Amino acid sequence: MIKIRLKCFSQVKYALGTNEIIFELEDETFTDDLEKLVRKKAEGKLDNVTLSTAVNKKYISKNIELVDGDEVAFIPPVQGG
Amino acid sequence: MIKIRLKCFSQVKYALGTNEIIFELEDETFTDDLEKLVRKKAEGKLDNVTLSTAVNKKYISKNIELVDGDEVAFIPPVQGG
Amino acid sequence: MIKVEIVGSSITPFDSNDNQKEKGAELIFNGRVRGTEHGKKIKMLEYEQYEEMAEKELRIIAQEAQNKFSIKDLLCRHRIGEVKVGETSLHVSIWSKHRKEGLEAMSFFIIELKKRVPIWKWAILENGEKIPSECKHE
Amino acid sequence: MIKVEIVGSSITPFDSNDNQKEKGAELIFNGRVRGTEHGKKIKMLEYEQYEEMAEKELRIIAQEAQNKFSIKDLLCRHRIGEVKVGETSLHVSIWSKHRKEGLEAMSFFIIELKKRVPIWKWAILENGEKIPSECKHE
Repeated sequence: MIKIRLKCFSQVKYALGTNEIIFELEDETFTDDLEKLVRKKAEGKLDNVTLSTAVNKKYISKNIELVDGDEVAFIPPVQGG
Repeated sequence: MIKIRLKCFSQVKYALGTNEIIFELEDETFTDDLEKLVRKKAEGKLDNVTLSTAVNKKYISKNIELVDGDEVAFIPPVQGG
Repeated sequence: MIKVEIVGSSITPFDSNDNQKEKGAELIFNGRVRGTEHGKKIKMLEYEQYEEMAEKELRIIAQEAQNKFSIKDLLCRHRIGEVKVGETSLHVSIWSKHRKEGLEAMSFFIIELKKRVPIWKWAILENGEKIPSECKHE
Repeated sequence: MIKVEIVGSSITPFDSNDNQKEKGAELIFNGRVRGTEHGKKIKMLEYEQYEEMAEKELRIIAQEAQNKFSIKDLLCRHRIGEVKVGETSLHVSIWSKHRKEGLEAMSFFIIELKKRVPIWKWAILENGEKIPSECKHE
């Protein structure tokens, strides 16, 4: 089992109603698996939202395997400026 | 006869050593004629200088006939900013 | 020099003085909160950030701008938290020898910031309700 | 609003306040005198203008920029006379709804200014000599 900290921002936060969720996941869980889980939890509220993935505060563009202690965020379109 | 006020700036002023010259010219003098006169007066010092023409403080792009009382400037490359 | 800061209160502009006498062009951008978001009247915006990551991304982009356009300095302050209508949320100051590279760097920096820096806007409506800015509220 | 001024002493920047709350982007350019002109060390520049025509041309260009890029305000102060190294000779402030049109208008305005506004630089060298800035001095 691995423990993953999910950080929630903007529409993800709004959809899930929380800043942060701790997941206990099976070994060999990949970022895409977690994204699917998160989208399911949002009950359709994220269906039209494009999400980028950050692992440990760095954008990643591939589907990678998560390791115990990782911090993950699915990043909705940013709006700085 | 027509009286023309020539205003001199930058390299034209430097070449002719003055701010202003009053010319008494024959009727039917055109801007190009006056430019030739000015370049001659400069004794070669304006040979490599491109000059635009302004009549009464407005750029003109054609060779026009001067009328009595006109103010003319041959404008070397500008350097504002 | 590169300096990026995420600040929680009113942005103080960077000092506008050329001490080195060789940076001929200074370009300053101030982005302010407008009175409407997507057609809705708002009282203020609340900017949310992904802490640490937002500043890190800003710094990466500033570095890219400096390498790409050979500007001398890029200074940036981005505000988070509540920002009232009319107040500055983004302040960028770019120093370069000539204006051209400064303008190009400014354009690049803001475009990339708006693509990549994990900062989001929440609209605080006139009735006090708070919603993610892009989110269509049922 | 358009405002252009040719000034004979230190340039005071325009006020940086959004009273209308709808002009989200402010872009400011400060052009300063660098310590060298065409490789020669200088003490200062002296800016010469064609009186009346310089201001008229500035206004024409500002108007063109406003029509072309739908910016809200363009404010410009250009200094003439002696300007010491490090001091501002050109100050432009552009207000627009979004940054994009502001950046394009700024670029256009300065390019056209440098092509058309009858203002010239004289270099005051360190020995006190005064020569037209582009002119190779024999």
